[in-house]
Amino acid sequence: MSSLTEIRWHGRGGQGAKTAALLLADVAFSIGKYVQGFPEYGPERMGAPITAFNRISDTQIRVHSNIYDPDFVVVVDETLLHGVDVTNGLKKEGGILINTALSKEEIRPLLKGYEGAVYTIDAHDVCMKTLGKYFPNTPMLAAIVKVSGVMEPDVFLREMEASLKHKFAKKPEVLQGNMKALELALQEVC
Amino acid sequence: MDNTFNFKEIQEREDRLAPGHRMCAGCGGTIAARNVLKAIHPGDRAVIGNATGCLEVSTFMYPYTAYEDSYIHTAFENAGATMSGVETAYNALKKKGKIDETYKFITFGGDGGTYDIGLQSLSGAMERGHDMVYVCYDNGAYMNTGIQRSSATPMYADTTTTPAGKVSNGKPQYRKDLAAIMAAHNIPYVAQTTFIGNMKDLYTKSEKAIYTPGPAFLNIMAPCPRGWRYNAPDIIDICKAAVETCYWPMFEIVEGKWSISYEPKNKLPIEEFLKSQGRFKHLFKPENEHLIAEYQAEVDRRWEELRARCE
Amino acid sequence: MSLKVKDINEQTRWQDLHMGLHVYEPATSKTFDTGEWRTNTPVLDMEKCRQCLLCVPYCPDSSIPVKDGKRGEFDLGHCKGCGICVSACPFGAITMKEGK
Amino acid sequence: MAVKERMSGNEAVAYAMKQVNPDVMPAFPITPSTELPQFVANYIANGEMDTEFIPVESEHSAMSAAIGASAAGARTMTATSSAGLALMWEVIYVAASTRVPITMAVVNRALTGPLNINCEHSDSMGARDSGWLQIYAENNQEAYDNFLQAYRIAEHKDVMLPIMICQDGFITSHAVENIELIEDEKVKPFVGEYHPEHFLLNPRESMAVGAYAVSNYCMEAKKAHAEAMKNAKQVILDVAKEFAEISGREYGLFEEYKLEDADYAIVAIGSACGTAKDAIDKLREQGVKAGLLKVRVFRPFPAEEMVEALKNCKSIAIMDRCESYSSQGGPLGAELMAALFRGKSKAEAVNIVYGLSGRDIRVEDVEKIFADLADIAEHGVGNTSTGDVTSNGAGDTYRYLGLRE
Repeated sequence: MSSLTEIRWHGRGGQGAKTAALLLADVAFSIGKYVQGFPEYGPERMGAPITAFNRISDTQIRVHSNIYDPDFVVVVDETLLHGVDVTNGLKKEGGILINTALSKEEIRPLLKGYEGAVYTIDAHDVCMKTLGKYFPNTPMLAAIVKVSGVMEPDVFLREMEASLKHKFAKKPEVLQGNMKALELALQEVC
Repeated sequence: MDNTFNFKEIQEREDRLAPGHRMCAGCGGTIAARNVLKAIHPGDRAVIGNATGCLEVSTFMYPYTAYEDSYIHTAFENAGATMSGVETAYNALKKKGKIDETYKFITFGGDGGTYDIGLQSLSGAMERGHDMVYVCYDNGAYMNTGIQRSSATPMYADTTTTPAGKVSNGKPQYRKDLAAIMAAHNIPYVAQTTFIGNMKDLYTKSEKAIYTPGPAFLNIMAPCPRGWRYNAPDIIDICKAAVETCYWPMFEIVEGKWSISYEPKNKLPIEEFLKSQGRFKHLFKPENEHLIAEYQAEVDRRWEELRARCE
Repeated sequence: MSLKVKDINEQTRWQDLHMGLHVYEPATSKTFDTGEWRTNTPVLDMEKCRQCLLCVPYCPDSSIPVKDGKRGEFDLGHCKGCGICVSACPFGAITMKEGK
Repeated sequence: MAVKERMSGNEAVAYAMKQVNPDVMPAFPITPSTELPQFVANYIANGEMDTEFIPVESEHSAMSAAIGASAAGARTMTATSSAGLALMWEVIYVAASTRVPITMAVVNRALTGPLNINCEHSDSMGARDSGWLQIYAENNQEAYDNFLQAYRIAEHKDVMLPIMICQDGFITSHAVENIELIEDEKVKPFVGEYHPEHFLLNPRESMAVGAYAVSNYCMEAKKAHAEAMKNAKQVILDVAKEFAEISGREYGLFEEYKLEDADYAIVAIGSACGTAKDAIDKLREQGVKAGLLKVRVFRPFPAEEMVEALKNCKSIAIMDRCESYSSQGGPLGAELMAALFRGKSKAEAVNIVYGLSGRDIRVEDVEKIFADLADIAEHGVGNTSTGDVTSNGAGDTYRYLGLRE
């Protein structure tokens, strides 16, 4: 694989897919990568399908188009599989990561014959066990880091802890919950 | 605030609106601007703003400014916004210690630039609470462009866009009550006045407006001999008639409290105001008697409404 | 750019006009003769004038100078001859004569 | 040491605004520039800058208040996009002719209609003849750098003109990318304090602004304005040179990318230039002599310099992210074509309208344009066979990119 990794996120307005893309850019930046994180903009409101993008590279990124042939796709809400062509252009050397409680075998028929790797994680389950609330972007972020290999999981955890420590300086319990969610997601994604 | 009214001392103050401007002979707008500016205490500094209109094109025709103070005009509909920028710059520069002097901010607009096209900009400036005075010299039509109706034009006035004709009696609508709209902004000072007697009312209201912290609005009836079609020297009688008929009530609203500044002892019939102006000539045809009766009813209604507000 | 307004006229080169047509002097209109517009001229009868100064605030052209509590002669360099001062005077001290 | 950061184009410009800390900012929100007044308001709320923010009730009032503040002697900024800039239309002319050095961050967005919030240059291009300086950015870094240079250019005594610092709506304004920020200790002395020669609040002189002027003065005033615009060219270069000393980043009136020996050149503005560079690198590997001229300064328009830079090209595609409805192409096309004619250029040139209302432009699209350019160079514009990329048909100098037909 070249030094450039392109990731496309599919989510619904309000679920945090855009935030997750920006967080991924953040954490990749923190280990010295060149990054891009941007959503596709429109007038969509809560619940509407939205797309966000990441480019992560060892060299400067100049291209400013959307991503049409991503290395990886992240689906934050499995209900999107019915209405959105999430595997469009997805490289078969790459893979798709889906937030679902279903097994890979159950999911694959919904992927329009996509031949590449399929990864799943039950983000709801991870969230409930660790945060007590459903914030799918947290486990999805950890899962895509592992799946895409853009950075080592332990480096990722270290950087996230540093960043969350700063963000939740006054709420150590939130920091703890988030870190647990990230750790569990790294284990659970398969 | 200096509440004494020393007429002679005030007349002796240097004019802040200098002669040599190109306003029409007998212009009421100029009388308004000149007397408002006299209320700035000697020694205080000011920046004068202006909406595009007669006053602007006549008082600052390059390279001749009629203003002793600094002056700014940018466009027709934005005098409120422009001055809010100046006032904010003053606060910024003062905060940074770049100026020590005290400035007052006064902006003039005709009724076109104030009641109509500039209303949004004025409303914004008042609502934001800039420490400035907005003065409308209300001559009741777009005089600069040739006497087109405005929302300040009196009912039945013959203007170039509401001509009195075979089947028309001039402007169908009554005037917009801008002072009430400004009062609804809950600004500390709103007043309405015109040229009466020794101008004490205009002076004291201007002084209050200028020296009350926060936004203030003055509405000054400023007759236009050309648009209203009267002989220039009749301006004094016309202003008097406007007030005595209660067509143009003199009142002020201080911190939300309404009060009438002058109550006529014997309220005169509206004809007294209408009759000397060519723009109302058609109302005096025998068949139009009912129009004057309607006019009287509307003036009465509004006057009673004002009195009720002042109780 | 150091031209004064008195040195600016409609023949001035573009290089010598003020940037943005600003003016950096106060009340330069005083140098402009609006008295030339006048077709009728106010005449003050000092005998009748009681120095009440009521005419002063009504003058649209700031053409009635006041000094030491007393009004002076009309500033005919600027008076446009509107005649409002005639109406303002309670003592009949001002009359209009035809012409300048 | 420069500060390595990652931020969106809007965050970057807001950060520059914080570092410059102008005296006054009147602004009204409009997508996609809304974040700028929001960021500034937040900086102020947290005591990180002490600009006086005026939350005006419209863009017309934003520009009106900006003129008032700037004329009064305050360093002034605002921000807008699209319809907001259109609503300012009347007063942007007033700002320029009043010679007040306001800086306006423009986040480019399509003008209606149909109503659309995405990137297009129709807003600022529509204002191209208003007498403002205009500088465009490819990415967040340039938007930031340009904003830091803006006041030095606008307030220069030979210029004294307002300036638009433009970037592509959403494409750069909302994309998080790497950036190098300059330390406050370097920015402050570089930008310096604003000491206007004349201003309304000068207690030592009265100043009148906004004259009515008769014809015998107006034309002379406009000539002086036009001359100031000419002067700006050298000032922009001088300021860029000084900026390079604190940043290490060099800027000219435009950027030449692999242009020196290029047979085929694209001339473009904004974020598409980054995409074009990737395409050019790919083509160069294949031996195609492709190059780019990225317009940075559109006002003043560096006509002679651009013609000189393009003098060895066989064919040129002038790219407009804006339709002029002139039936001849877009504004960059019109002006550069005229310049090429005046410069007696022998190159074949076409004007391609692309990316309207946020329509994406990809590396592949740029590669196809270069394929067309090779064809055009060989056969002449009127005799080319390829018409698949650019509509209106091969042979037309005025084409659309990526249009469905």
